[in-house]
Amino acid sequence: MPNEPLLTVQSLTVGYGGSTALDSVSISIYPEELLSVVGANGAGKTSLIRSIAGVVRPLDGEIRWRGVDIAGFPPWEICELGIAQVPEGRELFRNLSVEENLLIGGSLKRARARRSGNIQQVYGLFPRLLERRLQAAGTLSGGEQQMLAIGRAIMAEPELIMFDEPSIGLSPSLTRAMFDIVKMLHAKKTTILLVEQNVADSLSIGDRGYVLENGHVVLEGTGAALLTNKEVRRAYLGL
Amino acid sequence: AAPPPVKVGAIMPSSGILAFPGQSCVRGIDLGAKFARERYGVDMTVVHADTQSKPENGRIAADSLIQQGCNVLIGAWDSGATISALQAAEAAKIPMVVHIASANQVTSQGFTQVFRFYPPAATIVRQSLAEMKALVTSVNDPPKGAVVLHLSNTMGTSTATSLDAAWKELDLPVKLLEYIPYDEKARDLSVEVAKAKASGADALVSVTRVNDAIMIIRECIKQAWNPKLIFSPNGNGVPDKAFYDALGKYADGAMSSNLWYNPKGEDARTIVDRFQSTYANEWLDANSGCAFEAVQIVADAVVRARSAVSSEICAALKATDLKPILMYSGPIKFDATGQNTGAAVTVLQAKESKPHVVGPDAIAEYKARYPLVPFEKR
Amino acid sequence: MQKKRDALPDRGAVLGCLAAFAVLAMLGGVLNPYLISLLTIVFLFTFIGQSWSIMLGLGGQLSIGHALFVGIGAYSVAVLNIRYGLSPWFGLVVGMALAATIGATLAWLSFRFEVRGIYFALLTIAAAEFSRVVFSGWEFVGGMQGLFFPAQSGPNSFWMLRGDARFYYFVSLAAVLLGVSATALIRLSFLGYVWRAMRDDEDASRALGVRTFLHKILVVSFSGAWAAIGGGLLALVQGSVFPDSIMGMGISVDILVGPIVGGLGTAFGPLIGTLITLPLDHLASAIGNKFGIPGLNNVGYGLALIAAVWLLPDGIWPAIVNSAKSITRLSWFGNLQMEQVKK
Amino acid sequence: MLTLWGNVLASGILMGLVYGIIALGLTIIFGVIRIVNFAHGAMVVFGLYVGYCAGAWWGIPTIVAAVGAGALLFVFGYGLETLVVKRFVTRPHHIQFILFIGISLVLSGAQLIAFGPDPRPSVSHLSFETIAVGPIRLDLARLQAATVAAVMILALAGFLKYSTFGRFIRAAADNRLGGLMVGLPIPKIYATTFGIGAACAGGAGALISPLFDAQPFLAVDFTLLAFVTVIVGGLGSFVGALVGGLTIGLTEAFAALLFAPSLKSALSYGLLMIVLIVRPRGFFGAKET
Amino acid sequence: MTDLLELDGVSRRFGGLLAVDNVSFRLKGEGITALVGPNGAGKTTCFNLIAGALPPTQGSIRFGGEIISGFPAEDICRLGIGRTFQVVRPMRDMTVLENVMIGAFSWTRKVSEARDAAREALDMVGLGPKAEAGISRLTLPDRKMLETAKALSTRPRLLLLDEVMAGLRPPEAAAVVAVLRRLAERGLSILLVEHVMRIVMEAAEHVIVLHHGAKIAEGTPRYIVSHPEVVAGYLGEAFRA
Ligand SMILES: Nc1ncnc2c1ncn2[C@@H]1O[C@H](COP(=O)(O)OP(=O)(O)OP(=O)(O)O)[C@@H](O)[C@H]1O
Ligand SMILES: Nc1ncnc2c1ncn2[C@@H]1O[C@H](COP(=O)(O)OP(=O)(O)OP(=O)(O)O)[C@@H](O)[C@H]1O
Ligand SMILES: [Mg+2]
Ligand SMILES: [Mg+2]
Repeated sequence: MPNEPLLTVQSLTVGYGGSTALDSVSISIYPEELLSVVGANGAGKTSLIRSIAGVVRPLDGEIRWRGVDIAGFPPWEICELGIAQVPEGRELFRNLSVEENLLIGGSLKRARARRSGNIQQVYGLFPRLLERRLQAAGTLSGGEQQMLAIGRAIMAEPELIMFDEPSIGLSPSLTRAMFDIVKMLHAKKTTILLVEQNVADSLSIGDRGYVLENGHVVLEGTGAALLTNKEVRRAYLGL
Repeated sequence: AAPPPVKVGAIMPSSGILAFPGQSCVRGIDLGAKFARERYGVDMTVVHADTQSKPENGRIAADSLIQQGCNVLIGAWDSGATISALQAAEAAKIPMVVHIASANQVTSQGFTQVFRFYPPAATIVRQSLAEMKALVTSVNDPPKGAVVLHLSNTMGTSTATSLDAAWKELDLPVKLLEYIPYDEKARDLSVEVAKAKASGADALVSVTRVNDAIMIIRECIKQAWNPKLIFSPNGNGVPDKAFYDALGKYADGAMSSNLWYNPKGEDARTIVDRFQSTYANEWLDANSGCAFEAVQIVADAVVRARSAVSSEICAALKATDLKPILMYSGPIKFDATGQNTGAAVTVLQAKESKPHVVGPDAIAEYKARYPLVPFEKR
Repeated sequence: MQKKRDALPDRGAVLGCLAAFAVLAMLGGVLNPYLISLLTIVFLFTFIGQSWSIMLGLGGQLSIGHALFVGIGAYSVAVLNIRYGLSPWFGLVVGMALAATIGATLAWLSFRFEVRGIYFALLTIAAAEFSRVVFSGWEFVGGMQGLFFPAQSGPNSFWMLRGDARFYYFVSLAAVLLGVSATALIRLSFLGYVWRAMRDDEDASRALGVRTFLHKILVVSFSGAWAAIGGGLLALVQGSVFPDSIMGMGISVDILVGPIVGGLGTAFGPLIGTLITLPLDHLASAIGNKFGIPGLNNVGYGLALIAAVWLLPDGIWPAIVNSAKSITRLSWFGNLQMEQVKK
Repeated sequence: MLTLWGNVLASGILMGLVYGIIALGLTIIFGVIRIVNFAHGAMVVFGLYVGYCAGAWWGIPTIVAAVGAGALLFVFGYGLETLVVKRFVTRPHHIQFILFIGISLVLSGAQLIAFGPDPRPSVSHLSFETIAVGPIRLDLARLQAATVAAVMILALAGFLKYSTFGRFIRAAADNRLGGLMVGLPIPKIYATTFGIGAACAGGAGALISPLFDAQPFLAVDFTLLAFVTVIVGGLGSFVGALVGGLTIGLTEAFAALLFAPSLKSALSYGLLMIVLIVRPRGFFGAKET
Repeated sequence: MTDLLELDGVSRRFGGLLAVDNVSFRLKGEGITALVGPNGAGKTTCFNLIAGALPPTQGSIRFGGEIISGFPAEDICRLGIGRTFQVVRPMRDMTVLENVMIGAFSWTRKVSEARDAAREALDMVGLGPKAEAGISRLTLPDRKMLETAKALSTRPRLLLLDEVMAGLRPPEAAAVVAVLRRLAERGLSILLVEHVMRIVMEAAEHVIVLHHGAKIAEGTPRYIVSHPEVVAGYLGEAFRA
């Protein structure tokens, strides 16, 4: 494993009007690794991703990208750094066509030049989207919407993609397909932060993992280790 | 003995929707006060209050002026504010000279402190129609039919109703074809004018504010309608600067009847000149004129009363018998209800981007031009 | 430290409130006529503002056309009194009934067709403007020429609600006291709780058994009837009614400034707010006049409004309450975080 | 008789398009930022004064004046959004309402101070000319305004549909959070949108200066007019603005012809209420988000 | 005896998607039943249908023998069905106590009575100490308990709980389970949506499994964890062996 972390989160604290969602959480992601973060509803997973993306302003703590503290940067600047996300609930532009969604994803400076090429790549990856390129995103099925969300993220040629519960509302088969894509991106040397409730699957494909509970990191280790951890098995696999 | 110093409170809608007439009145008051000091040697100070064109502020304004020690009030242009101001005046027994306010109720509600210079709509209309009759009977090709295009607001409706009566009463030789009321907030009068044209009338009788007057003439031009006579009893437009700025040569020939200064009056000339020198790009119009006259009425009363005590000023006002200074009017007298019985209208006609008095003959600057020159021939 | 936040108003608070009104009543004896008639208008607008504030602050329904109800009240009093010589009290009752009915109908129509939020607000404007135009063309109620009360002469008559400036000062002061108590009592009754819940989250409160459809209609017609009383009094004080002034946008706007600046849905907010904004407006216009620059008042007043919503999101009263030492003792006057009115 | 009807129809349509362009700015801003700009009318009047100055002082043709007014108001709107409105985007409606009332008052007051209360008629030959199509006379000023209205609406629609920034604006309108997550510069987009909205108001104002005399305190009337139009058409929709305008224009025209002209506005408000109740989002209303 | 709740061929469609697909089941007068299934299986939608937040596109729902499908939410609540929201929805401007009082106002108009009932409900879920606090002070688990208290204060006969124990640590969860048990013994029937199998196993006597909106299995917890389709579709391979 390369020794220089790509992204380090130092004692990050996030709160919403009095209630704290994250309580001095520290996490580091190394280049080209697949890091999976698991936790129950309300554990703070989404808050973690959103504060890295700059959508939520942390109350306290550092977020270092290649050593630079980007905490408090506006989201669009963070996106330009190469941090993309596949958000919880997909957050597509429902009234815009599939293609327009992709175009917007690819209109960041860092990727605009190669936009048309990237669109073809995405279509290659998800032929379903090519079939529906002029259809309004809101009318896509849940699975297709998830594909579009992923495609939109890829359009930005990110170095780090953050997935927030991509398996929500997906049938097991689609879930599996989705995990395959994550693995594929990982194989292409994209760094990946995978947040899941689907603990078993996500830990099994993750290089390393963290367990969040009520805004704290309670466990950390390689995916395999966590999977065999008694605590995790009791708390999250009900065994 | 020199008359004692007197404090006059002026209540006007200087801001808000009525700011246009309101500020014009303020000018009349200020100039009137200057004039009165010289003419009557009255040491007169004026305090202004703004109603923001809201009725409920009439009373507040009046009370604040009374509070500041005003012995007599002048105001308030719109009937609503006037009535609510009169209640304060009534309570404090401070006389109030109403220079302008059209509603009859101003003098019919039993206020004891009210003295209204402005005549009720009915009077104005009757006199106006009399003038119109004189005109149409004196020409050889009088208009056959007339159409009435009038605002549906307070002023418009009251005028229109009395118009109907007076028309019959004076039985004008012109046939009254149709009434077309339109909303004060109307943004476009093309249909109204089209209707008027379609009625086949060749005389247009209108009751307007300046904006609508302009709109109507524009529409006549656009719809190539050339009535022989455009006459607006108790109407704005012809007397207003904006009318000429907007219409230029097309303004000429339009007529209206208004309370107006008497061009033949002995002081009129000097007063008008002083007004012009003080307010370079404003006109001395009916609003400022009536306001001016109101100040003179007050001054006259103060002199006769030899006192600044409101009750005595009030008594003096009741006994007023004043030869008008600026305005064309009979002797100014107030009846039991406080209504001026002397007031009289003049007929104005637009010529070379100015209004000119063309009637009554006694004070006419020239004989009224008739018929109207077709617009396209100008 | 927030003990018995929802407890009944403790004696201290009530006494403080009564003391405040006692002072205002005494002022009524000593103040000069100008301040009297200014404060009279302040009180009337406060009273009407309170009705509006209940509807939005508790019921969560935004109205930008309250002039509709004000006008209905004003016209009921004016018509019955001027045309038939009936005591204004009848007018007030009739006005309340009419306004309540109209409000209920309007609410029923909109809410059963799912007209919500800003759309409902716009509907209120439409309704108000519509009735203004109708009244303008309606001869029986005087049309554009309006209706005028006879001049007040002779002694004050409580029965005919006619009297001098001080008389109306006390009448409108009483109205405000009524309004404050009504607001406080509603806040403390189950209606207050239910309405606030409904405002915060309609579906959640339905899941808790709140008949929101019913309550929304209730709050609108209630507020309408309340505003109608204010309208009736305003007509009497003005001595005349014109559709443009009593039913125009002007009134709708003027009455809601006070409550918002003062503190929405609170018992004292509307009074504090109107006590500050309305005189401020007059001060501004006086200054404008002094310098002979009409229009200055609009600029000044406009800036004041912007500043108010910018700097005091919850209004002045909550700010006062918050800064006051014993939050809990005053809290029954009004919930402290009021700005979360549901969009 | 037929001529009369023809002319009424024509003037109804033209006036309708004029209403459309007056309302355009309001609908754009609401469509994207979900804010109802109650200062819209004041901005239109601002444009009217620009048109007046251009015509009366410098003799500049209305069209040019309209462009100038548009540019001016764009800057104003952009600044206003970034400095003030921005902070109120997520605030409740009534707070926004007060904010815009305040802004409107400031504008009207400034206009009163600057130009006085007298009506300021623009002196443009357009005010008097018509072109005759058979028996029908088309009012030149309105024809011009109407044409520009149509063009502007098409242009804007095109800009939003095909340009990249237009796509950004639609995206931001569609899903603000999603926009942030893919790195759209939301503040810039909002400010620009508000600027465009203001520009439309101002441009429209200048464009109609040959029809209406500029006067302060017309603001409320224009705001209300714009409301009626966009609500009938559907808040947030361009086509809606056009259709709403036409509906109102024709209703008023024929109301004036068939009933008492003074009932015009009663009818349009009645229409408005009916539309609001049975079809709250108007003919082409944008979905609530 | 007739069953308390009776779903009969109930379906709900959202545009193209059939969120609940011809589901039928019955609940007895008391006891705890668990409703499980993968994300998006239709559990919350099921709740919304029973509680009247959404009308079913097809099928009928009976409560205490009478049809309630299509009734508005408030009436159903007043008939005795209390529900919590998966995405917690507190009234943000009201204190915890005030929040709970609202539920009580469905059967009383006396403020004092409502207040007592509310305190009772709060004590029951262990929020008593925080009664006077503002909502913003609550953690997510607290908020979930608040939801439960609100539902309880309406004095329901049937309680619908949507993932109220999510985010609780095992001991906390155990405490809540104990509370639910007590309620069940008092003759309250509880329908529980829960992802954590351990909790389901120890809390519920009966389990219903949804998948793609359809009921794929129903029975005792033991039976369910051994049910092949459930293991494949929901529990995941980790459960093999
Ligand atoms: N916008 C918000 N306002 C207030 N509280 C919030 C907001 N967003 C999240 N929270 C709270 O912050 C805490 C963490 O939420 P978060 O969404 O980060 O958890 P999560 O692990 O993503 O949950 P889930 O698995 O449901 O997505 C929760 O208590 C949640 O209620
Ligand atoms: N209002 C709605 N409009 C459209 N689709 C909806 C709506 N509500 C739910 N759905 C869809 O219906 C399906 C079932 O949703 P539901 O919330 O019932 O799942 P669930 O079993 O509760 O999942 P979870 O375990 O994540 O809560 C999902 O695909 C969801 O996207
Ligand atoms: Mg999440
Ligand atoms: Mg669910």
